[in-house]
Amino acid sequence: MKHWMGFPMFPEQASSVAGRVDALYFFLVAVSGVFAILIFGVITVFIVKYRRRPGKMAVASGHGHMWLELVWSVVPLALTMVMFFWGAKLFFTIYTAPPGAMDVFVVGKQWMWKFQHPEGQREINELHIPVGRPIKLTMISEDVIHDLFVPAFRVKNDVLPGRYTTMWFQATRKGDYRLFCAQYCGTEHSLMTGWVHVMDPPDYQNWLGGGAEAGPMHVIGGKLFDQLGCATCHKNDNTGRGPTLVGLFGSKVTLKSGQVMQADEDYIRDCITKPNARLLPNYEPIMPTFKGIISEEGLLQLIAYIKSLTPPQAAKTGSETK
Amino acid sequence: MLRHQFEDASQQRESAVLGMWVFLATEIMFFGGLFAAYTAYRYQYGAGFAAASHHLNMLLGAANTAVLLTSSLTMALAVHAAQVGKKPAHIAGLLVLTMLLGCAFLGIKAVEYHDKFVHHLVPGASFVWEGTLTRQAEMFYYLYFAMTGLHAIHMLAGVGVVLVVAILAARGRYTPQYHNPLEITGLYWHFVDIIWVFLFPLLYLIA
Amino acid sequence: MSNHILPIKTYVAVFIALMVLLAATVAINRVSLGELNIVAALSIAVVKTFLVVLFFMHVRYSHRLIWIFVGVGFYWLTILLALSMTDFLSRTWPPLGR
Amino acid sequence: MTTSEPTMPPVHYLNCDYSIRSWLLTQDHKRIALLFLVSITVFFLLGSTYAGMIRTELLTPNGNVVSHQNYNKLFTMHGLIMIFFFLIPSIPTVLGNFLIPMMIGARDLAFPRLNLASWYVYTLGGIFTITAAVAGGVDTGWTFYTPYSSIYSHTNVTTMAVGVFITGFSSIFTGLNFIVTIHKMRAPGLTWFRLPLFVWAIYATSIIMVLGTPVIAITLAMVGLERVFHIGIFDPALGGDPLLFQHLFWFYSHPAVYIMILPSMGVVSELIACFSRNRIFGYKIVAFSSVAIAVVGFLVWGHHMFVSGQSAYAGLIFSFLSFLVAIPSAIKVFNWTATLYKGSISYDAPMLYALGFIGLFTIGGVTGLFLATLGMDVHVHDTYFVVAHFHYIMVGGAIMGYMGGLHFWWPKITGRLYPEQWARLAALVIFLGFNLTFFPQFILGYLGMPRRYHTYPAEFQVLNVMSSAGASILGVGYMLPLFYLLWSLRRGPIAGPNPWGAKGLEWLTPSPPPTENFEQTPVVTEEAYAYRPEENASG
Repeated sequence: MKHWMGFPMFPEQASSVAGRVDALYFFLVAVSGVFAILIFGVITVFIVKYRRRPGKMAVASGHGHMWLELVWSVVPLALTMVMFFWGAKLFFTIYTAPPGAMDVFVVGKQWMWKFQHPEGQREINELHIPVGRPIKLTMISEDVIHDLFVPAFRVKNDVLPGRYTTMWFQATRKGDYRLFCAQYCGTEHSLMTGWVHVMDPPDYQNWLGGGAEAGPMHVIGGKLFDQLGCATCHKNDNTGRGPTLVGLFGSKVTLKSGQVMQADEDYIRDCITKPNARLLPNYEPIMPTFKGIISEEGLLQLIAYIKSLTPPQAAKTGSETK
Repeated sequence: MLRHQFEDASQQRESAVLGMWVFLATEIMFFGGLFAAYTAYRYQYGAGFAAASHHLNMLLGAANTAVLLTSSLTMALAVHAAQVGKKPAHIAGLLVLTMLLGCAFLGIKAVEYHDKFVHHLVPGASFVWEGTLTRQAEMFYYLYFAMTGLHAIHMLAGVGVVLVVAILAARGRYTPQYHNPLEITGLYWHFVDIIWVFLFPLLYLIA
Repeated sequence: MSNHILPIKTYVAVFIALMVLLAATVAINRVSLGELNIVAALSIAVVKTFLVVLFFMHVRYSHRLIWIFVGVGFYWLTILLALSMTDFLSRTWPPLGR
Repeated sequence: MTTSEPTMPPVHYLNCDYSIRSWLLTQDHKRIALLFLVSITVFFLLGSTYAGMIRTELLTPNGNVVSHQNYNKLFTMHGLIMIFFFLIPSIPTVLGNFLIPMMIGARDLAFPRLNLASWYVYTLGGIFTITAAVAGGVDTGWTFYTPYSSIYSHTNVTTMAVGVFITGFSSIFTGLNFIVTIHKMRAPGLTWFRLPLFVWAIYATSIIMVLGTPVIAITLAMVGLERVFHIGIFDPALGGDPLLFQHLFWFYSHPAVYIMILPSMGVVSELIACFSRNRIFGYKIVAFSSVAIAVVGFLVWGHHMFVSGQSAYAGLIFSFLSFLVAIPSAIKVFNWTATLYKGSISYDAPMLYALGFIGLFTIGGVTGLFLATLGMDVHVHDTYFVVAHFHYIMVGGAIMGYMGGLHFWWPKITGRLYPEQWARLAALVIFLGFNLTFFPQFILGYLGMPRRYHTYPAEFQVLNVMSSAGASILGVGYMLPLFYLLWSLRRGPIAGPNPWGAKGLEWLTPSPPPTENFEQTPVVTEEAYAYRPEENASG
């Protein structure tokens, strides 16, 4: 935390966007400051200079002045447009994860954060990540709306029940940084906090090495897939009663209704929890819903498994999860 | 009849009419919340909405539309009768007719509600849906009951107000010079009619 | 905002038009036009609304101020619908910035 | 200011009838204004008590004064009461009710019975709210976000929602009444561009009340249904979308901010004009900007949802529109400043409040730009930065305007002057206390302290202690007027019809005014703020 005259003023800059957010902040502070000082200054001068004195009447006309009013409408408008474009551009960056980002899966519940790494490690209220690598969080809530917020990274996003939201960041400095729940979520909202531990990549590899006896996420997901009997219909060679899931992730799917959808995490989640809303041509609506049967973490594992099912010829492009 | 705050009768009449129109703008937004919900879910759950809509009785819906439009005519004629100075019994008669048509509408609505209740199409624990897309169908029925229910509450209020106005009309209160309560009641009645004109295609006619 | 009196035959004519439009709504619904069904149904509803508002509610003969408030009501409804739909419509669009 | 010793009129609206019945069944807009004044003051004191407890708790990071649940109830009740039962009704129902008919030369509002009904409806909603508070309070935050409010909270959400729902109709009735009154009841010669700017501001506010409030009403009704019957449209478990709730909620609740601030802007226009003896610079632009704020204010609600999971495309649109609403506000500030130019400025207490308003509103306004800027908002959203921003608008803006207006028209309302020196002192104490309370919260927010936190990391303590210290000063500042205004009711010097030498029809009639306001309906022949008629003749 940076201090000024003993007061903390700024959180640490520990992500690739932190400096850019701060730069925008300084710009906004500067513009605001100039305007505020200008107005306060002018008011002070006026109220002193034109204070009421006996025998002295005011002389100005109060009917307005076209030019003046035009100037002080157009100048602020122009400045706000600069703010808009600058802010929007930065928002694109903060909003869109770069390709090849490392996945971490997040489940929020009252009142804790559960993190899952593709390699299988799970942690609660602590998140270990390597420095210098883009990390993409895929997040969902088990109950109410939460919000994952890391001030040092200048990023936050709501975590919704029923639908995935994502956010990404790239830590630039080793260290331990606070993470908060920023969306009010009930009694112990203020205890739904934790730490992000940013580590050197080798340390991170070591950390990954210790633990995860159940294996990587997609392996756990594969076991779940077998346990739930998914494989009886979804066969790898497309001979089952349900469509094959090999190569599904990331492809475009044409539904019975003619709608074309991108098979992303949300799509797969919806197919599992409300299968009848995503009917395919040539397949009967026979899949039961698994809503309430699989936990949010289990769903993420299944998705990791389905993501790992790449057709042989596409294997060279590989997925980051391996 | 002129209240102390007004200068003359025309100021009073214009204020009453403007006041009613402002109130109707409020009413539009009151229903607007539900229309917004409907639009959002119709977009997302088109298939489920279509399937659920088929279980509504389109003939009853159309009949109800006809009943309401007719009641609007009788209401407009009642206002007209007051404007041209018809006998109190004439005005009151048209208002009673309007009221009876309103009751007919509510009666048909009650039959429909009863039918949905019997077929377990009321959202909640007892909702039973034969077929896929249960959640979407339930959402449709939630909106169906919320929108038509809110509309029915407005109809009930309207019937009550028309009854009062009819009694006053029968006592000869309304003249070509003064019939503000009758006029603004008419505006309200037509407005409730218009809401139904939109509810009918939105709920009953999803292809 | 004059107290304009319409002849009874205007009311009857409007009523007949409304009934014809109702029949048209039901008839068009029998034909499958895909997306156009809803467009047609709502267009007819809008026409009906115009008839009721202009004649039954006397707005055609009312002061400009009444016109404004009628417009304001429907305009605000449009704001609510249109701007909230910007979210629902564009959620599935590809991510920004790429 | 007046040459001969002023005297009280023998019969006025206060002493014409002393019975309880004459108050509870009154249709006099001035008496109804006083009924509202008493009611909202009660709620203000209640809301302030909650605020005091919040700031006490936040003195230490560990949350050792009240439990988690109780803290959550404190900030929820503080927000709900202050917003729905104090800020939204404050200026419209008290000063608006009292002044609008007098400013336009009318004997009363267009619908006096509806006006009285508005107070009863408000009181009924208030009873529900107090019931909810006594029964244990509500812990959802004033925003009622689903699915927390509709499913998970175990507090009195339904009772509270009913209270807010009912009170909404009070707003609608009042707004409707003002719109019709301003359109139809103006005195002869009083054209739109001769109206005081306060009337314009109240008109714009009424538009928002009439068109926004029904949406929150129906939305809260649906939350109540979802909570009671477990059927609904916001719960994802039922196939609903919690973001739909947020859209509907903010469709009203963002414009609601303008319900709070626009009337204050109107008051400030009156004060600046009177105490600098000048016509408001660019009168027409200031008048239109009120209406512009009311209209454009309805197009920007999505900026509360930039990180909510709302589509980024919608975020872009809402961000752009949000910047547009900043322009009319900025223009108002510039025009007020320019009004001072070559004026004849006196430093009476209402003027001090008005100047304080401009300063604090400016800071609140420019920090609003931070929140409208997409990339910036991601970091400061839901932090104390937001808390500081909206308190600068709602307390620094709305309440400063309300206090200024209350002092300015106090002589008109009661017929007596308040003690000027005490009033200046109070204005100064409030200004200083306010800044000490809320300025540190901007820094806290940028540091990343989330709002609605009962416990917080120790490194945030210094700034929190400063803020709490400021709150105690602010509390003293608000207590002072309560005492000296009550004192002035019996002991204050007799004011006379126009103690400020102000322009405007309300100053032509005795203080306190007679029940019918004017003996004869006034005829208006000049523009508003004709402090120097010789110039207006040439202008």
